[in-house]
Amino acid sequence: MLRFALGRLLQAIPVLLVVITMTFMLVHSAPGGPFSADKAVPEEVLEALEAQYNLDQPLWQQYISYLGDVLQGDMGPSFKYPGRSVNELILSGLGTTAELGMYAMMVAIFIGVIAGVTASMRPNTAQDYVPMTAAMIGICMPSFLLGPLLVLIFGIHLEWLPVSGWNQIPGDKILPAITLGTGYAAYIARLSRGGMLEVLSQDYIRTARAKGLSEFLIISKHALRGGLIPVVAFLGPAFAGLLGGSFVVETIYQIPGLGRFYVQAAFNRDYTMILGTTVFFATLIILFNLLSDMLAVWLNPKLRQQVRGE
Amino acid sequence: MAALLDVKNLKVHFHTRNGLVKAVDDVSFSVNAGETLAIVGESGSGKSVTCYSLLDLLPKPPAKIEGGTAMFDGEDLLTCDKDRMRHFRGNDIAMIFQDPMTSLNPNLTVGEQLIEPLIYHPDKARRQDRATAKLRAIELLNEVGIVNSERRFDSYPHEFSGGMRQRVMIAMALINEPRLLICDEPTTALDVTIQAQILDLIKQLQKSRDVAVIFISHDLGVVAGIADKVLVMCNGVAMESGDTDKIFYHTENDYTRRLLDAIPEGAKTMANRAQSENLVEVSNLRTWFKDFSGPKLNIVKAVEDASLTIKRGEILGLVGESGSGKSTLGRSILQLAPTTEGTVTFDGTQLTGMSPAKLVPWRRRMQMIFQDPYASLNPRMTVFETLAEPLLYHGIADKNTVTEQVQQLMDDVGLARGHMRKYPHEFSGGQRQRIAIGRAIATKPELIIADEPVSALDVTIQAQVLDLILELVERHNLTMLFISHDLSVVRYISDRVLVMHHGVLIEQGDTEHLWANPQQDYTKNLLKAIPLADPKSERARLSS
Amino acid sequence: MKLTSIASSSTLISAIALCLVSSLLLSGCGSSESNVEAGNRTGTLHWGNGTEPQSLDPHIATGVPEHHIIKALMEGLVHKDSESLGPTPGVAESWTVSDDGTVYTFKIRDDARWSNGDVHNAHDFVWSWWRALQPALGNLYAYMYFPIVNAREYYMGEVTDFDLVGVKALDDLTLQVTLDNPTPYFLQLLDHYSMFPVHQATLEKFGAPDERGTRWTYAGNMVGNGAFKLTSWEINRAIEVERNTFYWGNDDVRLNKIIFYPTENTTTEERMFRAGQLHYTNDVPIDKVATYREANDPALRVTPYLGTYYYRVNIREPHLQDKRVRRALAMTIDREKITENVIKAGQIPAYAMTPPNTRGYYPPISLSFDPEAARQLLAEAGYPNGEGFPVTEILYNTNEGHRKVAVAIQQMWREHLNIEVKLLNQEWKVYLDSESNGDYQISRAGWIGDYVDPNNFLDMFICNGGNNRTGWCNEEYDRLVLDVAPRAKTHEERMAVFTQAEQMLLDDLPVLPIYTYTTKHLVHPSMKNVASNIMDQQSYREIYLEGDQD
Amino acid sequence: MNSNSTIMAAEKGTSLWEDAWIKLSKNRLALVGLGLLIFLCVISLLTPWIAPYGYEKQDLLMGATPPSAEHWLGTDVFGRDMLTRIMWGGRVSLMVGFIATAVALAIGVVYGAVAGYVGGRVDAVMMRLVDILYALPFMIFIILLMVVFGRNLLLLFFAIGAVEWLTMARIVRGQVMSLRKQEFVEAAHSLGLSQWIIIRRHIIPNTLGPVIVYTTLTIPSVMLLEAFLSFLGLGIQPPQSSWGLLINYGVETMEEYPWLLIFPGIALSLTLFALNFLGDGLRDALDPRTAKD
Repeated sequence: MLRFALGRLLQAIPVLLVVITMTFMLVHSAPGGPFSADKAVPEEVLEALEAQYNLDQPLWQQYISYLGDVLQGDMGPSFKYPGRSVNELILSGLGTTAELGMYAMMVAIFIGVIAGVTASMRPNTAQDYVPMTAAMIGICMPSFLLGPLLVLIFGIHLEWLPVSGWNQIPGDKILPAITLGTGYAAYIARLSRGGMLEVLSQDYIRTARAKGLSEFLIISKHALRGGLIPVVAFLGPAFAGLLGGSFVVETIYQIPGLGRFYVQAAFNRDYTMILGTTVFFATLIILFNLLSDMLAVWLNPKLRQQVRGE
Repeated sequence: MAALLDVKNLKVHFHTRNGLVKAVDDVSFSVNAGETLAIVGESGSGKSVTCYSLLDLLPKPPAKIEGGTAMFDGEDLLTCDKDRMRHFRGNDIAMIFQDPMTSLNPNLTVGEQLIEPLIYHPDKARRQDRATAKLRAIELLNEVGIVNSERRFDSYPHEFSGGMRQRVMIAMALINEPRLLICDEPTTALDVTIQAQILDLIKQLQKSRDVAVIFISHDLGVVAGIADKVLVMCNGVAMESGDTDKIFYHTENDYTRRLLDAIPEGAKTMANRAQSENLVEVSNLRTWFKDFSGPKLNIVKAVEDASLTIKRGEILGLVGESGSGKSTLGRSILQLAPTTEGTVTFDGTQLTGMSPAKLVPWRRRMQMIFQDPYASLNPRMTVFETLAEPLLYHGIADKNTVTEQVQQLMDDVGLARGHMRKYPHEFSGGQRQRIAIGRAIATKPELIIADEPVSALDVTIQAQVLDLILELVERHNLTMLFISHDLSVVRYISDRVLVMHHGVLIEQGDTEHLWANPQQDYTKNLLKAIPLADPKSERARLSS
Repeated sequence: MKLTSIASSSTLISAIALCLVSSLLLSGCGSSESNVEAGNRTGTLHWGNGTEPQSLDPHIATGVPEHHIIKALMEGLVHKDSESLGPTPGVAESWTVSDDGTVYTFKIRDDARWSNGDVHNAHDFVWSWWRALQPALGNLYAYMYFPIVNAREYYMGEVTDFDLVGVKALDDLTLQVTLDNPTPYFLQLLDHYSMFPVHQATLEKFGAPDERGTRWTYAGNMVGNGAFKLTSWEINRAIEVERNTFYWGNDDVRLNKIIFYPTENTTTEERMFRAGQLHYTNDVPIDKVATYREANDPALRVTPYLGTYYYRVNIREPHLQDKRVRRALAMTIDREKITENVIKAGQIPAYAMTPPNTRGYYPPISLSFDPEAARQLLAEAGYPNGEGFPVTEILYNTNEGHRKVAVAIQQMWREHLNIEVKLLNQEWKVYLDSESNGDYQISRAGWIGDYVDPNNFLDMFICNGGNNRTGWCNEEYDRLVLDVAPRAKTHEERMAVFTQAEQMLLDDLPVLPIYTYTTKHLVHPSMKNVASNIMDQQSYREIYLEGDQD
Repeated sequence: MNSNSTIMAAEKGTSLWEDAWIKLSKNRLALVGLGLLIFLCVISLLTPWIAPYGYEKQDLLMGATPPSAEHWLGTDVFGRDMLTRIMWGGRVSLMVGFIATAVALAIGVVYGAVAGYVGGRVDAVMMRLVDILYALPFMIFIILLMVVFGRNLLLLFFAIGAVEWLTMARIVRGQVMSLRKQEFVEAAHSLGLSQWIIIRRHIIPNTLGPVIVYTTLTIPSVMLLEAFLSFLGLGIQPPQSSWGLLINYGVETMEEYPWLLIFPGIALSLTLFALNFLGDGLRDALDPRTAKD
């Protein structure tokens, strides 16, 4: 297992390097600098500022020195927030976003798996079509629409839940989690349905029946294990994507998360911040893909033993 | 006395989108305790459906039981409700399935699966705690002949060989001391030697426990030894039933007769057409696989140091049990599997180490027929497309002539021209295999490697396909490497035989010569294990 | 397959069902007491503050959100009266102005203290202003100091000795400031955060005085002289300030605490207000304003703002060089329709650059909505009935309001002048880039006054002024604004000069004024003493909360 | 199995696609979906002639009026007829949806198929490349595109295709990896067919199922993505509009003027359902194993 993981991590290094390089070139060639404002900025001020952030050096020098810093784990100072380092900012948002992502995932898995399994138990009946159609809608329901809807229903009219913020548990966690989770719930529903149908057609399910086990046991003990493997494979990328895509939700609900930084940085041309967040998310994507692969291995006893045997 | 199970006028219909299929039509039979009933028939004869319907294991819809009764110990299985049925399942009536590879849950330890009937027993009273259940299970594992069962209890199915898994299945079936044991083709997926052992086991257990057994098989040879009574089915209808000797020795029914005749027996009838010239020379061939499937790479030594020659015009049989590496050897010769060491020479030219591009003209001259006619045909290509592809690609035919040539091929392999535009799934297994054969001979090859071409087919079909192959070899003057685990088939078709064991060629010789006096013990066992459609000798063999 | 029909019909149901299921899961965990209720109990003001502030360093900060917070944490020599905007005592308890209006002498109050208890005196100002003028600091508001003798020169490096700059501490409690010219609005400038004093010891503790963004502004580090002190700063979450007990006017301050929320999404902000999470919103979504008006909800406060929304015309574009064309364009913008029917947020149609009544200044009226005359002009310019008039592009940065105005004007020009107009929206920074590169034809712009004086609006358009960006240049205009006006003896004389200058601007129309901004806030009834003035300045010293409302 | 149509097919010598059509024409829901799509497309094509009003015709005094006799779907804040706006919006959205998805489809399928079939190092490299593209900051990328190439619809398609194909590639790759091991592929190999032919004739056709399903899900999300790009300045400009934009504006005012959200929403959902039914239908139709009934 270790070797497997290490191998993948080694592969990640060139990937990250390319990501950094390309992003670096992208941001520096994007129009509008970090300090441009609607009030004219006097030449001398601009020079002073650029000198402060070594923007006056030739690009390749900036690139080299940036790489150097990154290797030492320092992503540099933010241009937009003087005195704040990118590391600091990312850290400040990371916890929140991770938390949000976790809740969203929980919602997604909970609803998704239940819907998918229910559907798979009676394929091509109403019990199948209803949740699956809902799933279809969920997939295409943009969160910028779902979010406000939920807020208006549960926040303003029913006054059950706070409309924004990130202070209480579970109060203001619920709506964001649902808003962010729904799309993924829908995907998971489709995946788990497919997986379950596959497994339920297997001989060993018939064996289980012949043994006189109850339907519940058959589903929960014999089928789920294999039926959810596609879901597991999906989880990794999904979680990474979910963290990256949390921007809309974070804005709707005023959540101090990473997604906002990611997007704002782009709008502000906060070079170091863009690079920082990008690198960070790239790492996440790679890590989570690796994790879900390892999980998939773990779920398969055959592969697991090879791992043990190592 | 009343029979343990008494089935009368059973009718099962399938209401599919393609209309109604009468899977079982008015079938009656009965079994007494301690008695073995064999239900014999080819695929689609409804033999399995009959038994599944007893335990309500059929998918409904499309299946629907239209009529009949199945009195088990005075209760009708067909009408009882779900809970009652769960009491019968795995408790009074247990079942063993055909493919032990897929019939065990790969995600649970065999132990866990073994004790389930005990710890989740439908009536709470008879439930057992894990500990006692485990003891019982281990005891049974020993009984079905699994060594150091305590340790094996916690292993996963993939750690067992096919035969071992089937033993586990049997143990699982017997764990609640059922009174009726239904075996659905329990040995079909197994090698001959294993098959013999399993048959043995079942027979013993039945004796010791005095259970009733329903033994489903497509192979009369298999049941000859163990059945007291035989029921022959065809297309859902009972053809003939009666006690074994009567069926085997004095059958009145033509269908039964055909089944018996279809069993390949005796030596090859056709003359050996082998010429002196070697078409293929393989020397010290070694094929190893890197297995990436796991996170840890492990090397599979499929073929070890194989040397052989195939003479032009001969049919060379290659026998061996599953996993012996015989298929890999075949593929290696065709350069379909990457060879690790050694050389393969075809018609004087060395193929090993040739670039794929260079190989193309050679591929035309050597073709392959695969075991599974279902998997080896592209489901999205019609017969026409499948057959036309090689013709056009190798420039054997052009746009104008292709249709006619395809029809030629179809005639050759005995397919109706009208079916040219059908898709594989619309054909039966036998017809599919004919298509596959057609594709193989399309390029007018000199060498054909047939990898278990008939082992997925019913006996009668098998016989037809074998004859077809012989005929084609004759007509097109083909050279063939015929790979099979079924010795009777190999004997029936090949001039010379190679025996492969654990990736090594252990013995070879002219077929009849080898049959007469095999050198290796392994070969001897193989030959001994071949089931014969002769109850008397079979009984003798099993009891020995 | 047949059953799918059921599915499609039951789609909505199931969707709703999902909502309900989830709602059931989470019902009952609504928050008991709203922010506002709690705030009214504890004297805590919940304030929607737009975006996350970039910096709280008064010499670095630039935006309005920063302004709101810094005003709570610091103060200058003087304050503005929240109604009349006239100067009132700040750190200086009194001041005198020399007869020629160039020398100001401030008397620092002796009970002035920093929030850590340190004595606060005239030397603090001298040092702070020295710091504010360090080029390396990159202070965008350095020009606020330029009326002071040699300030500009020092900033530009032409003068290196700060003693030559016109700011002296005569003694601990007396500060003397000397100006080049009598600058009537100078006292106002002192209330701008860029001229606030900073605590020398603290700054030096955390880095060099001219080092940008040291950590001295962090919660726990920062030392100010305002009515409140910074107690917590959670990025993108909230900034909390609490009563500063060392503040000289502490007894009059009635709020105990203010929490500033970064609410960059106005829609969300409005919902927060409705859910009782805010006392005061930074803004109101334009689509919502109308609704509140119709309901004439007292919570909505709309006040004219010292700012003008206008279009820049790129004089460098051949077909826009002709001022008749520009006039025609200006005359076919139906400003009433735009303010009444499109944005509906009480904006006032603007026919000049400077908003009316800017310290008693009323701009000349020479512009009107007159399609007839406009077509006439366009014809004279060689485009009878718009024929041959090149396709013209309106550039604006992505924003709902800008979009609406642009769409409306596009339509008006097509209708009245029969000319082809394209819209082009760009992401903010790209837009800034194109605009300052003169890479546009007509572009949306806005200007918010830094201080209440026509000068602040008119000196934008001097030749090559940084904020001019239209390519328009008129020496005479420059002379009036830069030389004549400052030397004017009386207020009237000065205003006359500005009127003359603005008339020139309106004759040439390098810019097309559209409307005067309004500030839009939602104010909770329990919030008292909320000022409404054209600077949108609130005095936290006066605001208080009254519980048991609604 | 139902022999008639099969035999008929046999005599006529139908191809996979002709069969597909025969089967599709028997699938009521799919036909409904197809009909609906065709209807929408026809409407958008004819819009310039049949639209009740000009799509930019403003009547500021009639701003934001609810549905009425003369304005069936009400008017927006500029008093422009919503029905007209939606019809014109459909032109853009449908075009973007279909073309951009087609681009993504083309790239994704080929890329994924090659990666999955060749496997080994090539596969690893190709997939890492996908990872990289996933990681790049999309917004900056778009802004750059816009600046470098200026604005035009082609660019929009390119931009959207550039992101959407990644997932498509992954899905196809997964499929192909499993197909590659199938015997019929090995058979094709043993016939000496070239890699490319095997991929084209034997691999890709067998990945159709999941690809179609994913495509039907992609098109709507592409339509929404277009709105986002238009906000960034790429894509279309007012007074032109698209369903995505209309929905975005609608969300802003969903309390004040709900009809500004509902009707564009309905238009999009209709398309979504139509696509989904058609998609499922096609998937079944293109799979010979499902009977032609």
